[in-house]
Amino acid sequence: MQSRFDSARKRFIAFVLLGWILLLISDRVGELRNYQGAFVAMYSLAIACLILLTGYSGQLSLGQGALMAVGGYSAALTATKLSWHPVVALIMAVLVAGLFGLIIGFAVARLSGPYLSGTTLALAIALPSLANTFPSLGAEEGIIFDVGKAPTRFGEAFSQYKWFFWISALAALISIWLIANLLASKFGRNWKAIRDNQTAAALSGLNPGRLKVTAFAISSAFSGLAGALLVMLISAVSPSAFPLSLSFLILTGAVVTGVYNLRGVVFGALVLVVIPEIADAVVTSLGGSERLTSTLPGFLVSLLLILAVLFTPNGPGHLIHFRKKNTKK
Amino acid sequence: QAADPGVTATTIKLGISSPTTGSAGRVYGKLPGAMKAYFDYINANGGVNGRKITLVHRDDKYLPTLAATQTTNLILKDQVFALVGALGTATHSKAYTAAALAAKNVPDLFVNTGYSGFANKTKYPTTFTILPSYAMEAKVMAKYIKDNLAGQPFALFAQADEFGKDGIAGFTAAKTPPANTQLYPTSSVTSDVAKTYLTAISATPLKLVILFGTTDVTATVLKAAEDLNLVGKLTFMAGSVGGDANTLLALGVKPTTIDGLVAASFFPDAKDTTDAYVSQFMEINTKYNPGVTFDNVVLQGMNSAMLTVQALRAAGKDLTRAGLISAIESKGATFASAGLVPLNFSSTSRIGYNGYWFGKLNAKGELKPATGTTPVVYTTDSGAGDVVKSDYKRLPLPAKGIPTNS
Amino acid sequence: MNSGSDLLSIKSLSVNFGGLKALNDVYLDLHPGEVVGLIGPNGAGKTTLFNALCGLVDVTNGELILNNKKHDWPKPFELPKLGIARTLQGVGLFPDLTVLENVMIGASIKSKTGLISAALGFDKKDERALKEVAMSALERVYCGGIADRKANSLPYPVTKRVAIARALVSEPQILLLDEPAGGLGAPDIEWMNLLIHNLASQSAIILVEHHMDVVMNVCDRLYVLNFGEVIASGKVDAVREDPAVIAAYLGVSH
Amino acid sequence: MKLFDTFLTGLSTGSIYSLMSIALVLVWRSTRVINFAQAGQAVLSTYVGYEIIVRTNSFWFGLIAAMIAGAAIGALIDFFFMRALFKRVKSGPIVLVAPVVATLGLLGIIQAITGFIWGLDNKSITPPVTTGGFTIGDRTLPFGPLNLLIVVAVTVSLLILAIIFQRTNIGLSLRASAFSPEISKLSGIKVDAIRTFGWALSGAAGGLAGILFVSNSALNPNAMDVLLVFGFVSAVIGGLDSLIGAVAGGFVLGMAINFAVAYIDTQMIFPTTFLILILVLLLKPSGLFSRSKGRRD
Amino acid sequence: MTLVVNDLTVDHGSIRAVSSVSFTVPTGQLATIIGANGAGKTTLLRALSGLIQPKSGSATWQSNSILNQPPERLARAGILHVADGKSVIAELSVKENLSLPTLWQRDKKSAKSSLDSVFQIFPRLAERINQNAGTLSGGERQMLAIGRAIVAKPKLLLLDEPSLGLAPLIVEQIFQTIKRLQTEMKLTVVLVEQNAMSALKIADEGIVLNLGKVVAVDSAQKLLNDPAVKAAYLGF
Ligand SMILES: Nc1ncnc2c1ncn2[C@@H]1O[C@H](COP(=O)(O)OP(=O)(O)OP(=O)(O)O)[C@@H](O)[C@H]1O
Ligand SMILES: Nc1ncnc2c1ncn2[C@@H]1O[C@H](COP(=O)(O)OP(=O)(O)OP(=O)(O)O)[C@@H](O)[C@H]1O
Ligand SMILES: [Mg+2]
Ligand SMILES: [Mg+2]
Repeated sequence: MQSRFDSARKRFIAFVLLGWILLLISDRVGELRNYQGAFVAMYSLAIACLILLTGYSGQLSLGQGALMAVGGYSAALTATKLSWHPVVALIMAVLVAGLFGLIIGFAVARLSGPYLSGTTLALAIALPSLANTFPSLGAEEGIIFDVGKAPTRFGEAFSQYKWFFWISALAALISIWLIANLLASKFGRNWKAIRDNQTAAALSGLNPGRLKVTAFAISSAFSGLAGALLVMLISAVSPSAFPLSLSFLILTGAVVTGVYNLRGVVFGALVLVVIPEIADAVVTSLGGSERLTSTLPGFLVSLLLILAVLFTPNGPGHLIHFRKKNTKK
Repeated sequence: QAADPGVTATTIKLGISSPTTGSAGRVYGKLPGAMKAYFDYINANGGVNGRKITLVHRDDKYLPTLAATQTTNLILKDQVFALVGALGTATHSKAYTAAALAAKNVPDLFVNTGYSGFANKTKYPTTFTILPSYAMEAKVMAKYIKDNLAGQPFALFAQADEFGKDGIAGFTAAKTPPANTQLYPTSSVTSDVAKTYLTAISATPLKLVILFGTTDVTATVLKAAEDLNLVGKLTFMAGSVGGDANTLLALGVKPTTIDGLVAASFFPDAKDTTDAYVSQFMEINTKYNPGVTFDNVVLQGMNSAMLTVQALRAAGKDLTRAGLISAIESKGATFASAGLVPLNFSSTSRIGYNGYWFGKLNAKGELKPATGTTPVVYTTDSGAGDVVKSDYKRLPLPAKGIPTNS
Repeated sequence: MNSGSDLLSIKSLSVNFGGLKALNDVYLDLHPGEVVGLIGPNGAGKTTLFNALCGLVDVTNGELILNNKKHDWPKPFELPKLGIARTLQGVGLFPDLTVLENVMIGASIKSKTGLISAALGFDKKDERALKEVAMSALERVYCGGIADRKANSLPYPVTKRVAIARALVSEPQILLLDEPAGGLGAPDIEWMNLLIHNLASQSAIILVEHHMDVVMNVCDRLYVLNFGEVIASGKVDAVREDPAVIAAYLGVSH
Repeated sequence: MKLFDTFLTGLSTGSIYSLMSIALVLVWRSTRVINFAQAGQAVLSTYVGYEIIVRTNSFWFGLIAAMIAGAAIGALIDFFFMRALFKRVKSGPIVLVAPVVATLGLLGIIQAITGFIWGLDNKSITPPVTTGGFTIGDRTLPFGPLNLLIVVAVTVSLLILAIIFQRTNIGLSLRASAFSPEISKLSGIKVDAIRTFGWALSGAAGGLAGILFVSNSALNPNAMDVLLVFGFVSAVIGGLDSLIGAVAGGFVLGMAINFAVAYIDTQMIFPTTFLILILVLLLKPSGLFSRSKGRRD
Repeated sequence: MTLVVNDLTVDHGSIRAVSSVSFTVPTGQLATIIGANGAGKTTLLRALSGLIQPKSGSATWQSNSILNQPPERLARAGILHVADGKSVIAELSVKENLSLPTLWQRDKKSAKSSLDSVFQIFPRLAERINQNAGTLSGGERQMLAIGRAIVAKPKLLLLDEPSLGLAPLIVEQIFQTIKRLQTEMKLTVVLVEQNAMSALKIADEGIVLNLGKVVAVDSAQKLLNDPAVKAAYLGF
């Protein structure tokens, strides 16, 4: 606990180290693992955003997919229609989604609990479908978002997937580092305060409305980046890339992580990527009828989800956290 | 040079990413099963050049993200030799780039989409689509309306995506834009929405309604028409994707309602047991795909599988990805297929079928030629080209449905 | 009365809830260095008066004068800036935060760190300063030793003290205490007595309390509310003899 | 004419939304959970009803079977699952999230099971009355006996629930158990049983919604997914805690959507849903029929 | 025919809150449990009303074991616990809160009459009858919580700090009411109080807890006059 106040530096070193380790790993694994790793990084970021919004500021959003869509479209439009550099496109994703979150945040900051969830859910179904209404948004084939090939100095053998992984992991690392700093700063503390007792927090000089909007905007900005990364990984943006199930998926990841802290986000994201693989493998090894093979993966994923909620409702991340505290005592 | 992945002396591994669950799974879920059944049939009869075909299927639930990851899995993990029968515009357009099919020169055979964008060879250098484009369909429809329905103005009720937009482009190219266009988002058409739409149309002088969407929407609209007593008052025309009689009847549309419904198709009627291809496929289906009823989707799957077998044969014993692609380019137009319209593969054309015939459904759900006794086939392109009547005669069914081409 | 040196003055305050007149034409003055007791039966409107002053209820009518200047009824989060701090009747600590963090929340107006510097981790200096004032506030309520305990693990009397620390960390001119001795045992009440005495050296205090020994001990003046109206006010000794107050509130035994 | 027609379609859309909304509100009132599994429960109950209709050839037997099945499924879910969940998840922000995720997981499981048993293809149920519209002169209205039946079903459900809640103490017990299980237990209320009853009641309402909805469309494992979203939005519009609110919310949303479709564009369905919701909530942040909030100190 | 608690031990995780506590309250008697904050009073009551499972020991009421029973069953058997800290349901109205214990009772008439007697004791509640309990003042909420217990017509009443947050006059009144309930209704009462003086004045018997252990059990009168107890635990 004493270390709290030099923890910022520690965190920085930890993130740099993690980055190095990832770099080394990415060299040693195949294309598929790199591609999956890129997804893990992207999901980690998206989950971190939801943890900030729900775990800290207490606003349960069922519409993270919509925020990601805003980022995805911004990035693709910037890169393809304006032909700006992909890095600029990613930054645009953050800015536009942040602005969008700010506006939505103003509208919904007064709402609580299921009213907020309902509104974000409606947003999640309404927003992507709007894209079909405007021809310039590319309808279902969508707008290409191509970050290009890796610079030639990395060598001929440098695969597209490794490049994806590098971009995705770097963006996620930086963003999650920023988010982690925020959560460890007075902002994290203030968000928890308004979440737990809005009146007491207000009497202490915190403006709950403003803090909620801030949380919404930040969560939205980085969700936008996650959306842009997603769009990069699937090469183009279109409404159906942001179905309601995406929002629920992120929520699931957050629960598996434990909504209280960021510690387990990579684990949560890993679960999102790995579980379907496992389910797939189980189905393949079982064989069975067409009906079984088509329904079993869904069944297994849901079952695991339920077991996770039942047996580690606060996420394995929380368990680790908890154990540490206890042993310190 | 190392051999391409997925081929050994005795096996060929193919892959398909398509929906088998979710709402799209309901419509297209039978596709991979039908293809597998046909491949099993071929394998039981010696395979292709001594190689047995396995088909790895991955469910993408019709979601772009999943399609991208599943297709990548097919390439990187399952190490398939080629893709065959992928389904969907939004999904496959992403999957194609994400799985780096172009860079790896992975043949992308017989994609089930009518979106003309896939014909762009620079963007999708290894792709061959199978369905005629939606634009072609619209153009042929326009021609049919001109010839048989006195060129009357019509309303278009179309899916608000590439599907519908390609259609509008086709009608516009044919210089007969719809008098009234209504686009709708997928999954939103309930009976009340359909009623609102039809009520609005019935207040206009328009008498002809073209439905450019999936069969469940066609069913919803037709049932709404029944409820509003508009069945006789309006004439409905359905596109090839949305006119499957079995599905319409299963969804509770009255036989009397579909009796006379004009539908476009490029296949023989899946109920027509007198058709050599259909009856052969039915036989295979009974044996290798037990418990699955034969319908248009099964027909389509088997047909694609049969084309695949011919493509593999045409590529020769030394099977390579490049060889497979050039084999289709050079010989694809001569493959035997169940389609009643010609195949159009060439070094410049990536769209398989390029025409339609028009039929009318009867109360039993059989599609009979709209005029005369034999289907009248029109062909065209996706652009500004003319719609021409074709006297194409398809090749006879190879003996027992087992191709022997080379 | 020398109204020229008023820290706070409330004039003809009325608060209605639907048809219910919770406060009716209430007045109250607070001078620097003073401890004013606000007493009255349950439901008399004491907490509502605090709420009005803190912007937690809508004021129907009334005037607020702070440091001899007319002032709008503030929003809750503006209070620390006006030099007002308050404890809640129901303690209201943030259960998930440590004791220190709870108090740091109370000091948050002292922190100037912006979003961006916080995200980049450049908030160390600010946080250290915040921590220091929070620690010294905790020391003042003799809770320095439990700074790292989670608030939801504290015994009840300690939560009361931490709540006070959270209020006084912003160095308010005016401290509003809502039943600080409520639920405490005799030794702790004794203790709270002392604490309030100490606090009075730095802030003027308005105290709502039902423990008469505390009230009589620490207050300079009293206001007595009944049914939303001031029925008596003045020096402690005068008020406790007032028959109306005895009848409405104190009962014969006091 | 168009105005009237649109009103009628709005009425019929609204009544279906209302039924789903009622089902969601019942669980919310008894356990403070937004039950996303309701879409699965309703579908599963409807399949049971479908089997009975196929066997007995009677729609009404099927309807009753669906409601009974719905009640049983709801009760089982609460008994075997939600109780355990609430034992483990007690405080903190996870309380917001865990039930949502848990019921989503349940939804997945139920849909997989129905898909496995009945397959993915569409089944249809022949309604007991014609779906055709009433005819005035030579005009057929977009509203017919089946729509009327659904409106009547909503009204009757509302009445029955109102009677249950007013005449018996169940309504109050449900609310008390939901708000504070501990105090309710200390007052002698059998909280666990009451909650299970709430789930059962909701399940029955869901079964009713399912079978009526499917009579007008088709039955498959995903049949109610979209309806769930609209039902939830309706409940939020209405204020979540009130049955009248659930019904009112359903009709508000149904009307809004149909007027948008008729007067603006078919593509406005989802945007309208969002807009109407945010409009209502900006005016009343906790729905149309919410009671006033408690004090803030 | 009494409340007999024998060797009762209750833990909160690793914290032992109640440690080998034994005492007996004869039927119709009023016993008060006093002790400093954190002595384990609340924990003891919660174990008796079934809200928490004790670690070991026994407790019987009228010769039936009451430990590890669901609280609602105990409530229906007449063991009523008014928890500490204004135990009311904020989202329900005053009237609804008061009717909670009548929901399962068959005898609607007597429920009505007990409601009236509550309003007689706390006229303020009658004025607030349709108001949400959450909007009540702190003291009003406490009245409501006690009122609910009265409506339940219990045989054994477990009261946790009923005087908390009440004005002096009302405190007097509440203690009088408790005494009256005990004598008139032949009620057995266990009264947990910080306000030891007032509690001992009306109690028949006093039990002093410290750090989870019973440190003194005696007649209330004796405890009031025992200087050692006074100095050590009561602080007056
Ligand atoms: N939000 C509200 N809505 C309706 N009535 C309210 C509200 N807030 C307070 N009241 C009523 O106003 C009156 C005054 O309440 P207040 O909380 O100010 O009393 P108090 O003097 O603090 O009492 P106590 O000593 O019991 O805490 C009470 O009768 C209460 O029921
Ligand atoms: N839920 C809990 N978890 C952990 N420890 C607890 C819990 N509840 C009480 N305790 C601890 O158990 C001990 C006894 O607490 P209890 O609340 O029973 O005391 P009390 O005598 O009622 O105190 P008070 O007079 O403050 O109400 C205390 O040390 C307290 O910190
Ligand atoms: Mg008060
Ligand atoms: Mg206690």
